[in-house]
Amino acid sequence: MAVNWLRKFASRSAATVFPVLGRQGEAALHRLALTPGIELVDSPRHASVLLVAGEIPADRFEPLRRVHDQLPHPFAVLWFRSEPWPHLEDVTRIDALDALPEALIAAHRELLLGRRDSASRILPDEPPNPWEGLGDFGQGGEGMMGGVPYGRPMAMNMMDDVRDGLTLDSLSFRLGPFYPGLPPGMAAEITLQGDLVQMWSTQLAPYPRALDPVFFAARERPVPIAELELARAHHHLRRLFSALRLAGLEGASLSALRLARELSPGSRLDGLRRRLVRSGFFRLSSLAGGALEAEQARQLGGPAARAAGLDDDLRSQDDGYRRLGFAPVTQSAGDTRARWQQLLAEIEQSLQLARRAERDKACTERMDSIETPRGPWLEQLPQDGSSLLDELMPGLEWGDALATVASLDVAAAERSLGEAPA
Amino acid sequence: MIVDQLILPLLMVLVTLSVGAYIVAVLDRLMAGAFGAPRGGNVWLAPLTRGAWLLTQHANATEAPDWRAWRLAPALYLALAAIGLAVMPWSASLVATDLVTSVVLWGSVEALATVVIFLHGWSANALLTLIGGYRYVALGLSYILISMFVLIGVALPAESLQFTQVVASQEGLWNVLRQPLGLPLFLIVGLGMTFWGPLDLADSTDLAGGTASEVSGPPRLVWDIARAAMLVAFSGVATTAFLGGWLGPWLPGPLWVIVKMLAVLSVLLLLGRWLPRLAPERCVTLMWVVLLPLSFLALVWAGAVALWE
Amino acid sequence: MTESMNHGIGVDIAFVLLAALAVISGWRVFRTDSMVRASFFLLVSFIAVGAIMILLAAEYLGVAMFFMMAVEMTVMALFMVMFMMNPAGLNPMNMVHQERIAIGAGIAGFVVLGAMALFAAFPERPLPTGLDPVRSLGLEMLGDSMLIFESAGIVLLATMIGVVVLSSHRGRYGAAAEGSMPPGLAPGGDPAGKSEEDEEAGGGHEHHHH
Amino acid sequence: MELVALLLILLIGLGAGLLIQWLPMRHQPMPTWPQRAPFLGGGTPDSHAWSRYHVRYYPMTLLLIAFEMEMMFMYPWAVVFVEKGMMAMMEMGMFLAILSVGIVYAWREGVFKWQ
Amino acid sequence: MTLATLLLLAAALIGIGLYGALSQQSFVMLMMGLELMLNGVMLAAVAFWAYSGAGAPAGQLLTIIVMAVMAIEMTMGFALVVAVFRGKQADTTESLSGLKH
Repeated sequence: MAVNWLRKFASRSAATVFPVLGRQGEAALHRLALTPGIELVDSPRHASVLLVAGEIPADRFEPLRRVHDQLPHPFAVLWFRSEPWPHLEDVTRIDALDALPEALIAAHRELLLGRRDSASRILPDEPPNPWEGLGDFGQGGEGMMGGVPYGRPMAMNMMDDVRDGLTLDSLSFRLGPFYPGLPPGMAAEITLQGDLVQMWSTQLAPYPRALDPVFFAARERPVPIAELELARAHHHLRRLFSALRLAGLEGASLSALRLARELSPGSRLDGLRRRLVRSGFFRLSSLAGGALEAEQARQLGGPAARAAGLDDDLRSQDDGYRRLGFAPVTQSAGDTRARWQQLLAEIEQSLQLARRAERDKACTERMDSIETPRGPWLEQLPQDGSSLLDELMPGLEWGDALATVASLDVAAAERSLGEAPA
Repeated sequence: MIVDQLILPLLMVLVTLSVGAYIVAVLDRLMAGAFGAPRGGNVWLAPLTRGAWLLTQHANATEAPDWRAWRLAPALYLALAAIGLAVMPWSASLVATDLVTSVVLWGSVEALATVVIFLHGWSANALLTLIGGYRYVALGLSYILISMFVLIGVALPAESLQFTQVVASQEGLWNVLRQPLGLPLFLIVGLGMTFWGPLDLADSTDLAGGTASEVSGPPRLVWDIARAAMLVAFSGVATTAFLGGWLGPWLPGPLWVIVKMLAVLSVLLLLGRWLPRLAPERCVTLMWVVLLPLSFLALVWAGAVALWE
Repeated sequence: MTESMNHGIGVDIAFVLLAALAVISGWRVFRTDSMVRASFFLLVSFIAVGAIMILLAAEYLGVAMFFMMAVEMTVMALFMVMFMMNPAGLNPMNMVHQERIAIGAGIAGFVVLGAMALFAAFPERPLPTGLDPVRSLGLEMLGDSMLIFESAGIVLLATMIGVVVLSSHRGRYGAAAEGSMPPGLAPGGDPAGKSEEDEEAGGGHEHHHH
Repeated sequence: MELVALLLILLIGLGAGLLIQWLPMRHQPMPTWPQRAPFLGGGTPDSHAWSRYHVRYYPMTLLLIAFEMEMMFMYPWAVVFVEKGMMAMMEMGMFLAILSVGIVYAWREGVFKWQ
Repeated sequence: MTLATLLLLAAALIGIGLYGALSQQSFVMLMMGLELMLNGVMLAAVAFWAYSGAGAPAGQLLTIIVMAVMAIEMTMGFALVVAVFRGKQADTTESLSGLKH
């Protein structure tokens, strides 16, 4: 009786959702962040609903199975614009973005009221290595460091420390592709000693990021610069959202998202910028580190290169832009802080250009070279640059490392998949 | 006599602990709303429904945790918060534990909290919790000294290490004015100790929840309650040490204490929403190189003022 | 204040419980496989002794014991984990030598000291009523024992400097930590990936222990 | 009496914390092994997380113990400060000087940085 | 709670500490044994202060000094361990014998 009452009461709580992102699944994330009654959480342990948003490539099935099984009982799974695995029973698939929040909240509520059964586990209930009854004391271990006590081997030091001469155990693990602190879809094999990254090797590149259709249109015909620049600002603002969230500035991250949602040539960035400066984001947050060298910056291109002092911007070759008085903005340091300052400056510049372009009805003139928000698009779309992280990460503290990853737009660009068929 | 000295203070502590933790949750939601979080639902009910949800969720386990330490850590943290409230006087006579050295006892609570939070991160035997626990130790060990220096500052004019005497010594002028550096420094320590807002290094988002990333269900509920309760205890001590405790016109003493505690809580929660998270390395340097010398200054100031008076 | 002198049964019960706690947790220190548990068992033992000190009206020392030992034992735990293989005792182990002798010495020590405690006659001069232990301690430190107090300060300064010299690997004007790692450490690559600064420091601290 | 109150509060706090955990968890089954694997965003660790962890701030912790010891002397000093007047003030000057020298020295040696 | 029982407790702590200090192989565990012994010493000092020192402040001072000794022992000990470990990757007393050249 009492339990029933407790469950009824609990069913009124916010739906805690752990998002697992598939290709171009970020739209769902951005929508849910602004929806009341839904709480996006960073760990599956804190969630009651697992949201699979977007098509998951086959090479990420295994990690998805693992995350799926890491939600504590009871939990529900929702598939958004993604084909549920056939062997699962009782699956819910949603395709309309507008119906998603409702469905999540309903799933959470039904789960707690007992009207919906908890999703069943996929993986067999086996430890990573058999251990019970093995070894010296039946704990699976042998001697002091040998064996697999409780199913896993012990950490042994494998590489010398990168900072001081003290070499202790290094911990190797694979992170991602569904870790909220990394770009969607990215996975890396990491070795830490203490909280310092010793080695980083990117295993799965992040999903290509969808470019606004207007950039593709610009390859075919002149398009209004206002439209192009708003799409650019939109792209950058959404990246700002995830970075600010990672930095613990939830409020500011949501304002970035709101700004992106209601973007028009009249939008102003001043409020958000003031807020960031006053909160000490540029002074206090972990933004030192991750400085790009000129060669690396050139390879990556785009805002990250301009933050490192290169003034390459294809827009300056376009007469339409030139008439609007366009000149690339650059920073010099090339580190994480410079990249955020660059991003803010570029958003501001884009909004300014959009205002001017709207007044002058300006259109692009060159079609063979487009500056996308990710970087230059000459013969081919900007390609994946995540292997750059392998050089950049070692030597960074964990927080600095993740802030650096967030500040670098390494994902390739691709055409938007558009609305999936209902 | 039993009622006066035991039952009543005991009730006060327990009620403040539970109601205070609830108020912290509500205030935090209100602040979040003011800072742009999507509004919706009942702010007053939300902490309770969330608590109910955590009670129905199953507790998580890891492969080979240190079971006892893992389950004890949240409970111990809660107990430490309770001790913090126990040494805080509600009025000249209404205080649970009026130890001669209650100021030092609070210092011990801060030091022991480091142990407990480290245990919470350590005992799960998972990478992210471990990093969170170690980060907190860096932070926790750095601010202990700052807190001790500013609290010694308030002990100087009181000529005592007893919180009731500390309040009594503020009869003429509250310490917040007499020792202007003390309260700001102490508030920073408070944020650190509950790893709220900018000093949220132990349970941060880049660690997917840090020390709490592997806990779910009831243990997580206790951990959340304990963090909120520690913030309440902290605001109580700040009130006592710097804001004149029960002193104030018109209202009865305990009411004044509550009003001041609410004010301190609001400031803390506001700061928590306003500031970004600091990098651990930067944070340690900041504490030792900037804030600690400032707390020396606060102590010299307090000494000079105490002698001059 | 004088409660503990003409104390009641409550204090006795508390003492027995705390004494048991102190001894048992002290014993557990050497009987657990987890280094972290060992250091925190030691902390519990210290806390129990601190609580007994409070019962003995040494309120300051007792409470100071809590914070001092909390910090010391946290640091102890950190170092235990840093330097011991298998710090959590996932594989049970027994890292003892000359155990027989050690047990014998332990028991002998206890018997000798215990006998002294039981059979030696100590003068009975209880705390005077109205004594404020904290105040008297403060007055002593600023009065007769000023020299001890100040030399302790100097010794601690020397300790600080010694500790920094011994444990820190950087040179006197050590480079900032940022970017101390040159990029391009190949997986499984040789430690040549270490920066020159590291090599220098490696040479620099040789003399510490030779 | 005050110690009794303190003890009771300690026990109630601890008891409540344990009870809230224990009561709902009595009948819960042990989670499956895949659930118990540490969360790494779908990734897996090579080994147990418990290891010889490189505490990057270890010189700072040693410095702290020395500082903490100085604090031991400062509390009794605070109680008699007003009574002793200028002499106590001088004493404080000496202590703060020692600590400041310690901080400045440690800072220059890079103790507060991640080693 | 009498002086005799307190001293008995102190003797028990010293005894356990002695066992630990003699039997443990690793530096750090050895240090724990020493700490436990000092714990007993401190308790004895406070007990004497309370029962047969007539509240002479020197008794309390002695305890503080023991605590200071403990802190210094610990910090210097750990700093040495770090220095030695850096050179030799050693963490037990036996492996130190190689250092005697």
